[in-house]
Amino acid sequence: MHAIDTGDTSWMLVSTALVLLMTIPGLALFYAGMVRRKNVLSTMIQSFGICCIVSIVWIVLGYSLAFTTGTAWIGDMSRFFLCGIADHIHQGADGAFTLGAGTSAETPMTIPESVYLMYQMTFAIITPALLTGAFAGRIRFSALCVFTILWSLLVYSPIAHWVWSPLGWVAGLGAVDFAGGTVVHINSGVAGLVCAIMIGRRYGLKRDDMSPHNLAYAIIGAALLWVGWFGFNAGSALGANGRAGMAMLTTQVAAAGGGVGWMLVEWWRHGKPTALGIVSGAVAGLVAVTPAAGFVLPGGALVIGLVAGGICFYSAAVLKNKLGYDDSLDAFGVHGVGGIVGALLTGVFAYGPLSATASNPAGVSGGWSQLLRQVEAVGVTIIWSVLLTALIFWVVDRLIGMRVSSEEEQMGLDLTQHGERLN
Amino acid sequence: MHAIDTGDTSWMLVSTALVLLMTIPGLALFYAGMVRRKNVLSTMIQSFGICCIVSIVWIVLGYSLAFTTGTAWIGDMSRFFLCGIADHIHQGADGAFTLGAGTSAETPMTIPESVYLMYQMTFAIITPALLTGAFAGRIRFSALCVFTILWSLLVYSPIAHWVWSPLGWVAGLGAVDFAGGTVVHINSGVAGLVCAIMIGRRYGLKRDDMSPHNLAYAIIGAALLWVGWFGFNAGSALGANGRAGMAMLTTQVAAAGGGVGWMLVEWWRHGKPTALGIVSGAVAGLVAVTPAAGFVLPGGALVIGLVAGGICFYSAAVLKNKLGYDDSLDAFGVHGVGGIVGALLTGVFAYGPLSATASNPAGVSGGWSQLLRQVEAVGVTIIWSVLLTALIFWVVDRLIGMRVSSEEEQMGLDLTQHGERLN
Amino acid sequence: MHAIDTGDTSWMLVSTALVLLMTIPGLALFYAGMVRRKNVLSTMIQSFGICCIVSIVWIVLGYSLAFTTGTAWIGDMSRFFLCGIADHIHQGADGAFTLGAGTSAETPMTIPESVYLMYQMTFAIITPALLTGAFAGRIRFSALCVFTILWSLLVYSPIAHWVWSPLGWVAGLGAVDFAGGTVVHINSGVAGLVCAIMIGRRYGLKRDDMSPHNLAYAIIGAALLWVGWFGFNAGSALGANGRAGMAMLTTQVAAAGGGVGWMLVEWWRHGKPTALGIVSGAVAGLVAVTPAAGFVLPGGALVIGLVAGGICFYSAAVLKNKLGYDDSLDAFGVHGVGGIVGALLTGVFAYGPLSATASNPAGVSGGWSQLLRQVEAVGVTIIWSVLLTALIFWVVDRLIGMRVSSEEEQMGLDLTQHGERLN
Amino acid sequence: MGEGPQGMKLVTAIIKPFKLDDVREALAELGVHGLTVTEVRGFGRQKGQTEIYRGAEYTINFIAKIKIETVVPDERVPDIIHAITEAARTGRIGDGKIMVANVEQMVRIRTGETGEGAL
Amino acid sequence: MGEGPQGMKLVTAIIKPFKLDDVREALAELGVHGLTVTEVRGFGRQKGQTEIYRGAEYTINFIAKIKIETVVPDERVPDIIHAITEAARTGRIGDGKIMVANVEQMVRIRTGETGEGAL
Amino acid sequence: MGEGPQGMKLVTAIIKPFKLDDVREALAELGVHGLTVTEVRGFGRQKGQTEIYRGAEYTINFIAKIKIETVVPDERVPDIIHAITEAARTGRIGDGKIMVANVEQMVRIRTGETGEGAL
Ligand SMILES: Nc1ncnc2c1ncn2[C@@H]1O[C@H](COP(=O)(O)OP(=O)(O)O)[C@@H](O)[C@H]1O
Ligand SMILES: Nc1ncnc2c1ncn2[C@@H]1O[C@H](COP(=O)(O)OP(=O)(O)O)[C@@H](O)[C@H]1O
Ligand SMILES: Nc1ncnc2c1ncn2[C@@H]1O[C@H](COP(=O)(O)OP(=O)(O)O)[C@@H](O)[C@H]1O
Repeated sequence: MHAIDTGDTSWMLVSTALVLLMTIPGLALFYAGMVRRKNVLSTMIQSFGICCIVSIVWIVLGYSLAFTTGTAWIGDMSRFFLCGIADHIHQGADGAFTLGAGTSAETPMTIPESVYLMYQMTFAIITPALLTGAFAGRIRFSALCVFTILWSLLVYSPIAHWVWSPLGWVAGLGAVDFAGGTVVHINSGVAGLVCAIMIGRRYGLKRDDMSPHNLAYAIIGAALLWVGWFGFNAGSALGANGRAGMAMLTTQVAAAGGGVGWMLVEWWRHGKPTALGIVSGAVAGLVAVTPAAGFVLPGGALVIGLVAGGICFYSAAVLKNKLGYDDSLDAFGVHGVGGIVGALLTGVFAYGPLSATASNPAGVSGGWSQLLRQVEAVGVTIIWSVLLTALIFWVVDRLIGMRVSSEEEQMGLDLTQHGERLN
Repeated sequence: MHAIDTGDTSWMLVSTALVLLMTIPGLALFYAGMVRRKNVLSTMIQSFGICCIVSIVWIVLGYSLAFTTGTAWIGDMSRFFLCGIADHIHQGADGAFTLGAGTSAETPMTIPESVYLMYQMTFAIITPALLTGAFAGRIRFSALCVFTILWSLLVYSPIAHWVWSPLGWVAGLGAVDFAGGTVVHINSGVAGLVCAIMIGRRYGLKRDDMSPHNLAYAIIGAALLWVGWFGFNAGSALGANGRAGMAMLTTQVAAAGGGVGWMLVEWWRHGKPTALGIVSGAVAGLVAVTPAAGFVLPGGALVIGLVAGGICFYSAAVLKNKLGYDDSLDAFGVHGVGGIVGALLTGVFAYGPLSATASNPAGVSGGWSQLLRQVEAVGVTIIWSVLLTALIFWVVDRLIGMRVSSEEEQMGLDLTQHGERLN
Repeated sequence: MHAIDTGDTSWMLVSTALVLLMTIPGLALFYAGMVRRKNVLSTMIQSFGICCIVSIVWIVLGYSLAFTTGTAWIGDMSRFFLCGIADHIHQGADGAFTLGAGTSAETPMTIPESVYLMYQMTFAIITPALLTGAFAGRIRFSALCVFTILWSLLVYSPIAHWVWSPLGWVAGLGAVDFAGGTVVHINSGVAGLVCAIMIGRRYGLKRDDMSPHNLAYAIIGAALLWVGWFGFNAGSALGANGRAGMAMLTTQVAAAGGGVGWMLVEWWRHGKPTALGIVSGAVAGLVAVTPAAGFVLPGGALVIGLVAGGICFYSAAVLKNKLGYDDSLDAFGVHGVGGIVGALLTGVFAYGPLSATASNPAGVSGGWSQLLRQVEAVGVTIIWSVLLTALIFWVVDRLIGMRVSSEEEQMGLDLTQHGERLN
Repeated sequence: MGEGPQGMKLVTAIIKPFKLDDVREALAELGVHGLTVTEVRGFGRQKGQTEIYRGAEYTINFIAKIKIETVVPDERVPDIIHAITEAARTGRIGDGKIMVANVEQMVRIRTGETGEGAL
Repeated sequence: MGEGPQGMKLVTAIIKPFKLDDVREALAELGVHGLTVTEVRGFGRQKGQTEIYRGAEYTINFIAKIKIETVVPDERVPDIIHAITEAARTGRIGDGKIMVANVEQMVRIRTGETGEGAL
Repeated sequence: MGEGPQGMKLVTAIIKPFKLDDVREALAELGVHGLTVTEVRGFGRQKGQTEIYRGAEYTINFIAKIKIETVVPDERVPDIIHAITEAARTGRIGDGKIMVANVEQMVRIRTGETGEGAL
């Protein structure tokens, strides 16, 4: 077992903290700022509660399913309840982890396994938390807890294994996903769409004033998402190296591009750029650059950001209204669509030397063939996510009921689900 | 003097920032969210003001008392006003620090002394800030300033020396405290209890509506505490190493366990899990894992979290009401009780190989004898903290008066102590 | 090309995140908390929008102008659109960057160029964002966008080149500026003063109640500025080394000194220390220590903080009223004045061994001659900033109109510039 | 003074907040052109739910309500009472009250019109 | 219209905010079953304290007050005025006012009851 | 009951928020010593601007207004209406309304004074 690198380990510890910051309080604020006053606390505590629940699910089973060697389809149970995690610790020091150790595709790292699994845990946390935007304001809290456990194990962990395990079958297709465009964003976005459709529209939609209660929260939340995304993307380099540097740079540029893109479209279409629009665009840019961050150059990232900002404006502002589903906070409109845009453009803008590794010295370069592979990976993710999410939703709805009663919805989730209120 | 390690130094610089983030704005928000509207600003500025004051106290005297070699009871004055801190700096580069240099128990590090003392400063800041939760809504600001200076020098620094200096007499008892369960949490919690009793109950308690003004702030604050706690606990490994990785992992798991623990008890007892309950439970889990973080495995951490979440529910929600003191924001109920739970369970779950060092190759393992040592350390901390806190409170109360007048209390501290108000 | 150091790179990645955190959400909150309810969102989105815009400006042209070799006056265009930034990347790894490579004054680093340019980008972002405090509540958003682009290219980039490029002519004068006292704070503060005068006073000043809408936001913002400032100052050591450690320590001490300084003056003058005063003082201390952070000892930092806290109280609270300009949120009063205080006191307290380098083994020591050099640098910055800012303001005012109509101002910028409102 | 030919009444209704949109629509259908809404808190037979924060019980004596005020011509009062009653009723305790009081004069600030012309 | 046998009055009290609980209790003891509370700001003889933010002085012209409105039968008015006066008085400037006005009709939305039965 | 020698009226004005300071000053010049201000939302001829959040249009039916209430002696009413009308007028739709109603009794809580002495 080789030694860890303290610099790389330092950066991955920080990246873990940054990705956690994205969910709590980042996403909690981003979402809570967009709901009505009566749902502010419940919206925040959904992200927080998911953070608690998934942490436990992850150490018990989720990590084993996703990242132990196993087969191309799913991990084995060798890290059930993290057994064996401390085997190599000697006087507080740990050796470096190798993903898929012993297989032909093993990926040696320079950080301990404890750090790798903690970092991955934060990804497992944010994915179902993103999803909650789709059914904001009408979900029963108890049902959400059960749904989250099942969804994490049956949807998130398998897809993570397929895409990120060196043995995973989607990875084998040749598609690339730097930091989770498919696993996190498309996955949660598409699952959100399914949930939004199955749970139905909010009571009073199109009639009542459902304007956001406190956009200041949404802006703070978006800002923390942005900052935390450095951990998400530059952290996915798994070390403090040149790829991390480029990933941070492309992340910044795409976020900026997304903000400017949405702003310009809105200015042109509605005569005014809104604050919510600018921050939504930045988030869309961040989503879209996620699969691309370590593989593209800053110029490509700028294009990805601008395009994502523009397209997500349409999906959130136009498409949703046309199709009539109520994806309340645009989990699909921003994360699903933005993720798809990014995954595909990664296949266009990928720059070989950046993505090259010892085992693949040419790296991945943009072009038709890579684009096709990206389409495949996106398709696979969507199919699995749609089917399993629908199934889980159906089961939990039968067992507990996913949606609160109409009167509870009108009184607000804060009061009815938690017995609390903003003063 | 040996060279520093840049990776370790990097992580410790970050950890310092993270622990500062816990106090401002983390704790400031956590506490401010639970008070009434008229006390929001004053509650926040108490944490902020303490941050300013203790920073100065620390460099003038506090650090010297706590971390210079001195005797088993107290440091000497050799770093008064940090004199000599730059002696080893050469062209901007500094050597690595050795705690207790020259003694038989010297602890060599891989970071400069400036970083070590800054990191420790953030601990010295948060401890009196935590205490303010006990007398929220009725303390005079001027008295708080004076109290803080005295308390930091007479309570915090001595206990820190006893427990963390390699020569300290409590350390010599064989008790272990990874990141400050006794020094920070039990200490501030118990001192808070003393203050709550001595200052008396809030005007109108049990009659007026004292429900929290803005729980959204409390949730954000708890989230920032959680993120910052990575610096607190994983930073206490003093480097970016395997122990830091495990400490971050156990911290996360215990926080999650605490949140789930409190939630379940509340669900069962009151029929609804509250947002405030879930975040309080997470904080309780974080408190409890603090002494244990680098010494226990994830499974042990989960138990510590769940137990702390459940017990702190009882201490904050049941015990306090029964005994009738007004520990307004549960400084004792969460930090005191959670700290005691954690310190004792550390003696149960400690895992030898994790805590082993070159000088103690067997490490500390859980069991009856270790549990006894933990009880001793907890007892010593409580006794000193109670006696000295009571003395300091009494003196300052004589000199300045700790409590505002009843009319000032009813008008609110924002207006009467600072001439400001939330609009 | 030599190899990067992972520890240094890790710290610089983090520092970048921390400085971004200063602007969004730190500064956004700090400023938004001080305006009236009707301008909260617009104030926040100004910082956020500037973050988007300057990111793009920086990669297109700004970075080239500031940090490529060029002449003593301005960089060349060799990094236009960051072309060539990935030239040295091999299998995702990058070599270490040398600033001014090939010249006699070249400055070798231990981090990749991508990281250096991202870090510098965050400085380029915060500088125009700070400036917005001067014309809060009456600026047209479209005009602000155009103004920002021009100002970044014509004011920020040139001054950054003069002071920080090893070939820059101001650097050649022998003045030192550790982390941006002149380039960032004096520059934005003075430009803010020019804008405040040219745009005129707010409608209803001295008659209407313009008291801050939500000082809780201002306190949170100040706290995040403080935490983020560790990246700003300790990050300016460009590595995780002894200088970074000392810079973090002096930053903390000066912030604390500033908070206490302002608090004491206010207590003495108005009988009460305000929350806004304490946090403003801390920010003033942070501003003032910026040029000094890596060059002075903690004692000097404490004096710098205390003095800055006191003087900025006078400039914001007394001087502004006397002179009658409406620098609404004291961009000049805190950043301009604080920056000048700090730049001059750097010339007093600089300690040779700290600032020594291989090429300048004696380092810079405080004294009359150094003070004079500091005065020169401050003077040069002020002159350029005043002249060019006035010119840009005038041009944009002609083209678009910098100020909203009186009715728009009375209705508030949220509604009139963005069509949104806080609920 | 008093009730001349153009007598006007102030109708004040205290209702449950989520009924606001229903009531506004019902009144608009009756041709009521203006009304003013205030967020109030009510104390009455309906008791607030007990909220528990960290085990401390707070009986919330005051429940969020909406007050609607509209000035209308004398003769419209019965219709309006009827319309509000229909739209705001849930049949459960706490549905609220309607009060009628006399208004002696009404002025439209913009034009200076008075009486019913000001409505 | 007008004052029939079941005459009712609207008693409105503007008080200091921290006196709300005292006044509510005093009224409850008198058997007043319902009241409606509004957060208002008052301008009167009591001047707001001057607040100083970064040296800028703001005279706060408007001071936070609470408005209590309760409709009661004619004959209860004197008692109620007395009770409010007692409970809300601090003896210092700014204690507030009580106003009485006539209410012509009152309806309970839930049941449609009118007059005193609606109280 | 009714209008005795010391008849008082409650003048209520609904105005645009940014006119509050102007109206307060105008009334102070007339010697009005006290008034009470409430933040309300108005529905009337002036339609709210349509706000668009992420493409979803919300017609804001209710527009922020300020309600000013002041009790004054009978004979001051015309002057006061005039002063408010002047100060609050912008000439554009939505300037608001003034209503006058009768007040039967007024008490100053601090002293127990009644009638005009309580103003
Ligand atoms: N006498 C009263 N005067 C003024 N407001 C009242 C009065 N009684 C009730 N209200 C208001 O009406 C609301 C509903 O009254 P409540 O007694 O709870 O139920 P209900 O309307 O079904 O009788 C109260 O919350 C309060 O705001
Ligand atoms: N003429 C009035 N009309 C309406 N409200 C008034 C009037 N005078 C005073 N008030 C209200 O009563 C409050 C207290 O009045 P103030 O003159 O300050 O003291 P006091 O009640 O002791 O005479 C004011 O803040 C205002 O809300
Ligand atoms: N009949 C009414 N009763 C009570 N308030 C009214 C009435 N009509 C209008 N208002 C109030 O006056 C405000 C302005 O009225 P509006 O019809 O918009 O314009 P204008 O005052 O120019 O006629 C409304 O927003 C509402 O608050």
